[in-house]
This record gives sequence, C-alpha cells and structure tokens, in this order.
Amino acid sequence: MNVTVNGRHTDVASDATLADLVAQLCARPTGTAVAVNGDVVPRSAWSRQRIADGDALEVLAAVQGG
Amino acid sequence: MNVTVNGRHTDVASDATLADLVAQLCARPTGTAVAVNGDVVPRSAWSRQRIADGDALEVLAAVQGG
Amino acid sequence: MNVTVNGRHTDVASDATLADLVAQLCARPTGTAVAVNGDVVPRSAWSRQRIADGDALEVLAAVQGG
Amino acid sequence: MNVTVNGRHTDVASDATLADLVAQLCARPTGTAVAVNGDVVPRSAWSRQRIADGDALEVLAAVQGG
Amino acid sequence: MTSHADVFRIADATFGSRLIMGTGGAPSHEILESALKASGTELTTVAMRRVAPGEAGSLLDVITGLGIRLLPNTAGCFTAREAVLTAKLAREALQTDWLKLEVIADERTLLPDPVELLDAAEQLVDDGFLVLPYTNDDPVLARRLEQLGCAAVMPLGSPIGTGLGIRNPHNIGMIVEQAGVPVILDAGVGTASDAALAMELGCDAVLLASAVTRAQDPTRMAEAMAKAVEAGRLARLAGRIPKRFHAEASSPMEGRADLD
Amino acid sequence: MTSHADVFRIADATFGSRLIMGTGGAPSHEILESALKASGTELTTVAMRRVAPGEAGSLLDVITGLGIRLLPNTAGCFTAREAVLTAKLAREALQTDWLKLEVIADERTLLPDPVELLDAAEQLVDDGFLVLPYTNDDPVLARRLEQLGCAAVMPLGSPIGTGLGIRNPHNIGMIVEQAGVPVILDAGVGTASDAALAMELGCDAVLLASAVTRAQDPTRMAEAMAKAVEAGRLARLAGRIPKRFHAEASSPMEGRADLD
Amino acid sequence: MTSHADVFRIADATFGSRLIMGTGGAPSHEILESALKASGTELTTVAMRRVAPGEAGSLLDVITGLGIRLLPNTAGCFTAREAVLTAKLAREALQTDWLKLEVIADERTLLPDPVELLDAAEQLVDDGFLVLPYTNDDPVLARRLEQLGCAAVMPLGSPIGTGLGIRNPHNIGMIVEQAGVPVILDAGVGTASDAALAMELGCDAVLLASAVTRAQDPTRMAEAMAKAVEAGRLARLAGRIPKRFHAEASSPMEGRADLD
Amino acid sequence: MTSHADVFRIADATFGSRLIMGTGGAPSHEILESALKASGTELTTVAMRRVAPGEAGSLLDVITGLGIRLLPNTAGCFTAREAVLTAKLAREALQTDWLKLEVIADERTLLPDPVELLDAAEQLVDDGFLVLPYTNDDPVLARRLEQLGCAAVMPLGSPIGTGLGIRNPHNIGMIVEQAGVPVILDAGVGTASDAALAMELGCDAVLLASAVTRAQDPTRMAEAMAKAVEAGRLARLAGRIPKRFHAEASSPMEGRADLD
Repeated sequence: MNVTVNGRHTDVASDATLADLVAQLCARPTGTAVAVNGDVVPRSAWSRQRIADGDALEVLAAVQGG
Repeated sequence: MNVTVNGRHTDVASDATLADLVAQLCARPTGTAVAVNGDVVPRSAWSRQRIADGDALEVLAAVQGG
Repeated sequence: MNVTVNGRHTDVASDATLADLVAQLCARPTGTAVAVNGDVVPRSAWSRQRIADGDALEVLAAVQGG
Repeated sequence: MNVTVNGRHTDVASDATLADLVAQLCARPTGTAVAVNGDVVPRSAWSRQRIADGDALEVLAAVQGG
Repeated sequence: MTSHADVFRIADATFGSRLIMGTGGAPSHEILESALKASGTELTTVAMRRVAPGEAGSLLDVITGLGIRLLPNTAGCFTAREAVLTAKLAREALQTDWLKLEVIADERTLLPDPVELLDAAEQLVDDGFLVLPYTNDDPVLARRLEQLGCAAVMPLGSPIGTGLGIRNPHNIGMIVEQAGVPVILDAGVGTASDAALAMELGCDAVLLASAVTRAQDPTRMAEAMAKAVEAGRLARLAGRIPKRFHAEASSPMEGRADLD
Repeated sequence: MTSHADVFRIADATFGSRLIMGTGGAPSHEILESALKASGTELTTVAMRRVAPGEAGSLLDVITGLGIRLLPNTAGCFTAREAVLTAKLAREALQTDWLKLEVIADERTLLPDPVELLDAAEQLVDDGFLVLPYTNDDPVLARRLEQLGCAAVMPLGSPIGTGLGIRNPHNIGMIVEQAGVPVILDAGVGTASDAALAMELGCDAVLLASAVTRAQDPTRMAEAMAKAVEAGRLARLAGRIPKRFHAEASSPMEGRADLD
Repeated sequence: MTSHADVFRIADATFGSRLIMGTGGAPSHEILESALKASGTELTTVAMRRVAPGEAGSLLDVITGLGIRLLPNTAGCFTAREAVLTAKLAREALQTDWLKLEVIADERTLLPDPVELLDAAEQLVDDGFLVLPYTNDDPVLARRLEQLGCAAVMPLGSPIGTGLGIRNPHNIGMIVEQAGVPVILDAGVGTASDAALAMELGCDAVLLASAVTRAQDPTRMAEAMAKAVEAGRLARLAGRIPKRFHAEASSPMEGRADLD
Repeated sequence: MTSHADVFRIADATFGSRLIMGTGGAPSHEILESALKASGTELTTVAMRRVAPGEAGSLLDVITGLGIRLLPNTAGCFTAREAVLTAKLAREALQTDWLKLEVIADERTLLPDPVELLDAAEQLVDDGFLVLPYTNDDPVLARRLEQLGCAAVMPLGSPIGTGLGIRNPHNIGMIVEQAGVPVILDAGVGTASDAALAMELGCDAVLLASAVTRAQDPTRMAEAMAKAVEAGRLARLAGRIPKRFHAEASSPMEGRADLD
C-alpha cells in the first residue's frame, strides 16, 4: 500500500496502523505527533487508526529551535 | 427643515439644494467637497440635488496638514 | 600665638605641638595628616614639633569621594 | 664635493650655490624651500650661499596632503 | 550639473526636487508660502477638514500660486472606512487621485495601524487612486503595500512630530534594498542631517512638515532641508569611503624631510 | 539669500564657504581640480615633501588657478621640533604664515600628541604664524590651544581617514560651547550627513579630504559636502524643533468629518 | 536578596529567572545542556520537525532532565494555516498548550508577517493555546496581539540571528509603556549589554538562543546572559541617575585644603 | 565556576571583583555601607578634606569594617602641585601609596588637564606611589601615562556624574588594544548596561560612584553593577557572535512538515 510519510513515498502493510508506523520510525513514540492528510491524530487513536492507501502522513518531533 | 451640517443642527429652506448650502458656507466652492449621509456628491450634481429633512451633511475643504 | 588652621585664624598656646592641635580638632588622630606651610609632617613628628607663630596648617582626613 | 640632498649622497661642484642645486632639482624654484643642516635658507640668499662639503640639504615642495 | 539630471519619479510624474514638504504646523500662510518657496518642493500635502469660511481658499491659492502639486492626506483617520471616504472627498474637492494614505492607531503615537492601512490601500488602489501610504519601518508591511499596488512606500523615521530622526536605519536600509517602488522617508525628521541620512540610506525622497514649519525660522530651515536632501542624494550616488577602525593618512608618509 | 550674508572668519580673513577641502588622496590633479571646484572651497591644505620633479609646480598651479588660499600642513611630524621646522619651510616655500599644525603620536592612529602639539603651537604663535591646530576632541586641550593664541581649534570627529563621522558629539558640543575662536571639525567625516551634523553641533566649518578624494566619484561627493555644510549651518541658525518622546500631529485633529 | 523576591509571571506560571533561552543553534546536546544549566533558564523553546530517528528523544531528555518547561515554537511557518497546524501537532507531541507563535514573511529577514501573525494568534487563542507571539517592534501590532488575548508580547530587538542588539529602544520603550501583559525581548541580542539594556527599558524578560549557542564559549555566554538580565532588571528597579550634559562632582568641592 | 578563576590584578595585588566602587555621593554612611557590601567591591576611593570632627573616623570604620582596600584620590586638585601634596597627605593619613590621581581643568566639565596630569603622574611615580590616573579617552594620553609608569589607566566613559555612559566606544577600544597595564573605565557610567559594555570593550574593571550612590535605591543598583560587570567580563571572554546585516535562523529550515 503506497503512502507518503514525511514527504517520502513509502510502502506499508495493508493492515498497518499509525502505531505501527510510528514504532517503525522512532524508538520511543514520546514527543512525537502525527498528522494524516492535514489533520492531527491524537496518540490515543494511533493503535486503532488504520493507514489508507494514498494517505499523506507527517510524523513530527521536537528538535533544537528558536 | 432640520439637517446636520458638519455636526451642527441647522435649519434650511425646504427647497434648498446642495449648491445653495455650499454657497452659504463658503465664498468660493472651489476646493470643497460634500458628503450626504456618508456618500460623496460630485459638484456637478450640487445644483440638482435637493437636501432632505434629517440629512447629515459634511462639507470639507483643504487645510494645512501632513 | 596666631596661626591659620584649615584657613581659619586660630589662637594657640605658645608651646603647643602639632599633636596638641590635632587632638583638639579630632577625637582620634587616625586617618588624619598635617601639612605645615605646605610641607607634610609625619605623625611620628607631631609630638615633637612645636607650632610657630604665623604657621599655616592644614589638617586633613578622608571623606566620601570619587 | 659630497653632500646629502633629501637623504641621498650627491656629488656637487665645489663652487655650487643653493640656487644651482635647486635649479638642478626642479624646473621652477617657486613653491620650494631649502634647509641646510636644519636651518631654513631664504630664497633671497640661495644665489649667494655656497654649498659646503658634508652639508645635509633638504629641498621641499608642496604636495597633495591633509 | 550632476544633481539636475537626477529626476525623481512617482508613477508617470517627475520631480526636480526630492524634498516633499507638507503644509502642517505653519504659524501663518505668509510664513508657509515663504518656507514652501525656500524648500523648492514640487509636491505638498494638505488635510481635509470641515469648512471654516475664508481659510481653505487662500491655502490653495498659496500652493497653486507656487505651482506646487497637491497631495491630500487622510490624516486623523482611524479606520479604513474613514480613510476611504476622506480620500474620495479629497479627490472630488481637489480634482486629484493622488493621495497620502494615513490610517493611525491612536493619538498618542500617531503610528499607522497595519491592518486598517492595508485594507484602505487595497480599496483605494482598486478605486484608481495613486496611493502613497504612510507606514511604519517594517520591511514586511512595506512589501505588502507595494504588492497591493501602492505607487511608493513612505516609512517613518520616528513618530510624527517627535524630531527623533531615523531611529532604525537598519530597517530603512532593508526597505530600500527590497523596494521596487520609490521609498520616501516620512515623519520624524528633526534637522538637516536627518534628511541627508535618509537619502544616504537610499531613500528616493524625504517628506517632512513640522521640522520646517515649527522651526524657529521656518524659511531658513526649509532652505536647509532642500540642501540636505540634495547633499544626501549626491553622497549616495558618489559612493562614500568605507568605514575603517584604524586611521589612514591623507598626506603621504613617504618623502618626509629628515628634520630631527 | 540667508546663507550668503553668513560669512566665515578666521582672524582677519573672510570666506564665503565653510567647507575647507584638503588636497590629500586625490587620484590625479585633474580629478582634484574638478573636486576642488565642485566643493566651492576657498582654503585648501597641502603637505611639504622632498621635491619630486614636475609634480609640485602643477599642484600649486591647480590651486592658484582656482583662486584658493593655501594652508600648508605639518602632516607626518611626530615632534614639535619637526613641526616647527616644517612650518618654517612651508612659510618660505609658499609665502604664507597660515599653518595647519599637525603633530601626531603614531602612524596607526594618527592621533595628535597633546604635549608636542602644545609645545609646537606655542613656538609657532610666538614666531608669528597663524596656527590652526588639528587636535583631538578633548575640550581641555582645545581651550589650552586657544589660550596659546591659536586662530581656531580643529577637533577631530574620528581618526583621519576612518570615515567614522563624529564619534563623540557631546565633546564637540562642549568645545563649541566654550570656544572663543572658530571651531573647525577636522578629520573623520565619511559622508554628507556627518558634515551636516558637525555644523548643527555649532562648528564654524568642516575640513575634510579623504571623504571626497577617495570617494568613488570625488566631484559629486565634493558637491554633496558643499551642500551638506550649508544645510547644517542653516539648520543650526534656523533653530530646530525640540526632540519629543511622544508624537505631535502636524494635521489638526479638530474639524475632522464624522465619517464612521 | 532583592532579585529573588522579584518573580516573573506569565499567566499563572511564575519563574525565578527572567532569561528564556532557546535551544536553537547549539553544536551538540552536551554543549546545549551545559549552556542551559549555566543560563538558569526555566523555559526553553523547541521546534517541530519531521522525525529523525534517535535525535528527538535525547533533546527532550536533556530539557526535562534539567526540569525546564517546554515552549514549542512554530518557526519556519509562513502562513497562519501552517502555524496553527504546527501548534496543534506540538501540543499533541509535547502535551503543553504553551506556544511561541512565529509566522515569518521570508527567509532573508525572518521578520514576522503582521497579517498572518494576527490571524494565527486569534485562532490559537480561541483554541485554548497560551500564545507568546514573536512580533516586530511596532507598538500598534503589539497592542493588537494583546487585545487578541496573547499572554505576552515578544518584540524583536533586531532580526533573528543578527546580533545587532536593540535597534530601536524608543519603540521598545513605547511597547513597555502601554503593555498590560509581559513584554519579552525576543531576537537580536548579541551580547550581555544588549540583554541588560532590554531589561532597563522595562522588558519583563529576554528570550535568546544564537547569542549563547553560537558564541565561542556557549556555557560562559549563558552565564553572562543570566547575570546581564538580572543586572538590567535590578537597575530598572533601582532607578538610575538622570543623564546630564554637564559634570557633577562625586567628591565634595568644599573643604579642600589650600595647597597652592 | 568560570568567573571565579578570573582574578583582576593591579601591580601585585589581586582582586576577585572587577567593580571598584567609590564612596562619593552617598546620602549616609549607613546607605554607603549597605551599597558597598552589595557591590562586592574590594577597592574604594576616598577624598582628602579639612577635618570635620566625627565624620572621618566613622567613614574609615565602615570601609575597614568591610575589609575593603582604600584608594585615596586627589579630587578637586587643579594643578600638579596641589595633587602631589594632596597625595602625600593621603599617604601619610591612610598609610597607603595607592592613589587615584585626578587633576581637573575646571569645575564645569571636571575633565582632566592632560599637561598637569602628566606632570603630577611623573612626580608621584618617581616618589614611589602606585598611580591610577583618571584620564580622558585619548589613546595617546593613556599611552603616555603608561610610559610614565602608572599601574593602570582609567579613561572616562563620559564626564563625572553625567551618567551618559560610554560616549566613544571606539576610543576605549583603541586604548584597550594598545594598553600594557589594566584599563579601568572611570566616570560616566549611568546604568548596568554601561558597565557591561565597558567590560565587553575589553576594560579590565569599572570604577563608579554616583551611578550607585545617587540612584533611587543605591543598594539595589550596587547589586546591579556587580552583576553587570561580571556579565560584561564573561561575555568578552565567551566570544560574542558576529553582527550580521541579514537574519540567520536559529531553528532549522530543513525537515519542516508540508502543511499547506
């Protein structure tokens, strides 16, 4: 299933959840947030929410700044 | 007929035109402009346009400024 | 015997020493210095040195400053 | 006869005058001044004054400055 | 002579003088006339107010008598709505679509309100006015005003009437660097060196009123400002020497006599 | 016209221009001539150096051709002894007892040495020179130079050739306040607004060279400086408006239409 | 001790330190940790970026390890829309509704865009964020941000990373004079005296990052800034002496000996 | 901690504090004592005046009670002769050969007289005094004082008691650049940022009195000055970021989410 994660085309399993994806991307989910197609998805919903084909996902975390 | 001219209550003849009013207020009409109830009335229309009871008129001219 | 002390004409005993004068002027001599006719007289010499008629004496101490 | 002119060792005729020297150095003497061994020699004296062996001469003129 | 070839353009109009002198604050029409003449200005501002018999006419006579172009302003307007209506009245009264757009936020600072200013600028440009907005020294606001179609941007040096000169030359420099329309320093000039500095920073012109009209000798100060603006413009064009921490001799160190 | 009546005096000499332009640093005599002309200066400095055939003559031709008075300097002298002898040579060479006295402490700062300067000034005044000393911006040193009989005092704005302008307006203001002879700002001017500021602070004239001769376009900068000096002088005489923290409207707040 | 009683409040939170140090620009987490500690800051900014494995976690560990409160920013956002969404992601990621709102107009000046900034501020206040907006030094924009419900206003001293200090103290003074919420000087500080001056002008706190993180010795500069902010605050509270044109002796002139 | 290792040396004496606080201008001995304590100073100035019974003793008690070293001055002396005799009296009275040498030219400016100052410095150095001369900001005079054997040079920021801060940072910078002895900024400091700036320019210490003793709250201002001097010193050592005309982001521009 093809989705865009942080601007990169990625192939994910058809039954993958947001939780799966975040786990792949970073050791600890703490301090990260996810937007799917421009809407924030609260962490509490990650394990429920399945990724859909063509989704544009942004997974952000805090970095040095300001 | 009661109207407001430049913020002052004024009594004008029932058939008075803007031209009449401006003539009363200043020797020469050049350099003056009139707004009736918030709309600018071009000088060309002054002699035609009759003043209506309750009209709010602003008659402005250039002064030192800026 | 007439002398000038800090700009003021003063009468002192004919056998007065600098030590006597300083004692008169201030409770404790510490922190004071004396010039007689424009020369500094070390404290060690005060008890020996007699004041002469017409001497100009300056007795100074530290004050708030600078 | 050996002299120093503007810091350079120079050989001049034994009967040379300041006027001769200046003439050699610059087309027109106007605007120039001469010091011999640290003393200014007025132009009026140039034709009289002979140069002596070992003299240190400075011949100056106005240049762009200040 | 260098300076004369160097004309100043706003839209299609050209001006020989880069000093725009406003009429505000003059103690009398006589003094104003004398100062306007001494300033050599070719463009001057007026405000629109309720008619006070006699006054208005003679002011216009003074200005037109000197052959100076009129630039009505919207001084004293606090909202876009007030400013737009005032602009239309000015256009009708003075038969010009040139406008110094002023929308202030409060009477204490007389600083422009960015939001109302942008709103008014957009409406007036659409309505065919040639808009010269009085703005603060924010390069971003200046760019937005230019993008809306203003014919120039007129950043302040410091608040109106303070005479504090140019408080933030760095901002004026940034505005000049980016601007595609003339930059006119407006407000804050107190004395001649302020006006010269504005031009050295790259401004195309200087607009001032109080600095001249409220000076002890307005006519002489007008003359001072005229020369200062020319001086600053010429200095900008001439290319100043760089600033150095250490000294550099102007007289040669070589060829010095040995006199010790 | 106001500015013309306002002559500048040094001793018994009077000048129409308050800009004194030095000749140092010009890339060629042609450019120097053009810049001197554009500056309108009536007094110019030259240095004394060992003759380099051809050169000297033509420089004097340029200056005298323009009818400009000569002011020889003692640039490059480190001691009173050197300065005094250089002054005497200059007097003999140029037939003038006017002198710009310069006694510097080192080549890096080119700052005047107060002790040698005072020594030289005293000797030269006694010898009948009209002494115009280049000094730092210390009001006390300026007063001592005046007391010695100098015909003017010439404090620096900043070190020679730095173009840093007037680093300490407060000191220049104190010098002006106390001076009984003309105060001529000498050295440090970088651009037109610096020259205008000097005059606004109350200086009687400005002396500069590098700012013009080393500018990208010396002639245009000379013209800029001429206007800047006039502008600053006029502004000083005109009496500027006071500086205020808060704004003051130049358009009347009364009589505004009710348009909301 | 005077300074300790003097707590700094934003909304209901209180801080012992008036220095807010951002995390941007540090060469390493180790150096950042050392500098944060030396600064004594109790509030620090972070940006939100796409996850780069490993990094994020350790940064938060550093900050939380030091017990410093997090203030996420919206750095790099050019529109209200971007800023609002970034703010929501930050809130979700960091579990805080505190936000440094930054909406910039372009990458060259990094100056705030007044229009987008006001739009974003309004949306975020309505959405329950505690909004601390990075703004320019325009007193009018600062007032509008306060009126929208921002918990503080954070005017710049000069553009981000320039180290030019406070270019316009007059504007900062006007903002302080009118503000009903804390004024935090944000951006432009280059060295300790800049931070002290901000506090002397009446700012309630100073926010800086590059001045410390990009200094040659970040830890030492952090210590310098901590002391500078305290010094400036104390000086403001202590009531400085007035500025005088002429001198005033600190040693008595009376009682001097007659020694001549 | 960085700052503690960094001792300040004059001749063979070392000091932990780089703030030298004078005693002049304090409303009472109690307030003076409290301010001296808060300042953390280890060296303080006193003047010599004709005895006024009672006073003197208690002042010395305050100072010695705090373990602060005495630095008598020659305030109010107009000639080398007066200064030298005053110095000898001070040495006799206070049993120290340390001296703040002050020879002023007049009461209005209280500026040092270069000629009398050099004369007095030479005599006193020869007589075995440790001479700390109060001088103007002329780098040449500072160098001459150093060459005469003064243990430090103490240039002014601005005239005594004016609170105008450092009028000419360029000169102070030049003095620091060349000095082989400690440079102590003396006079003119008005508030904390002035003191910090002095240290950032490279001064080794700051001497002040009125700024603290005449502040509305002297003790708090003393604390402010103590921190400001430390802050400025640390900033100097830490190596500040360079000044840039354009902005530089402190948050990374890479890795931003695509949210539009």
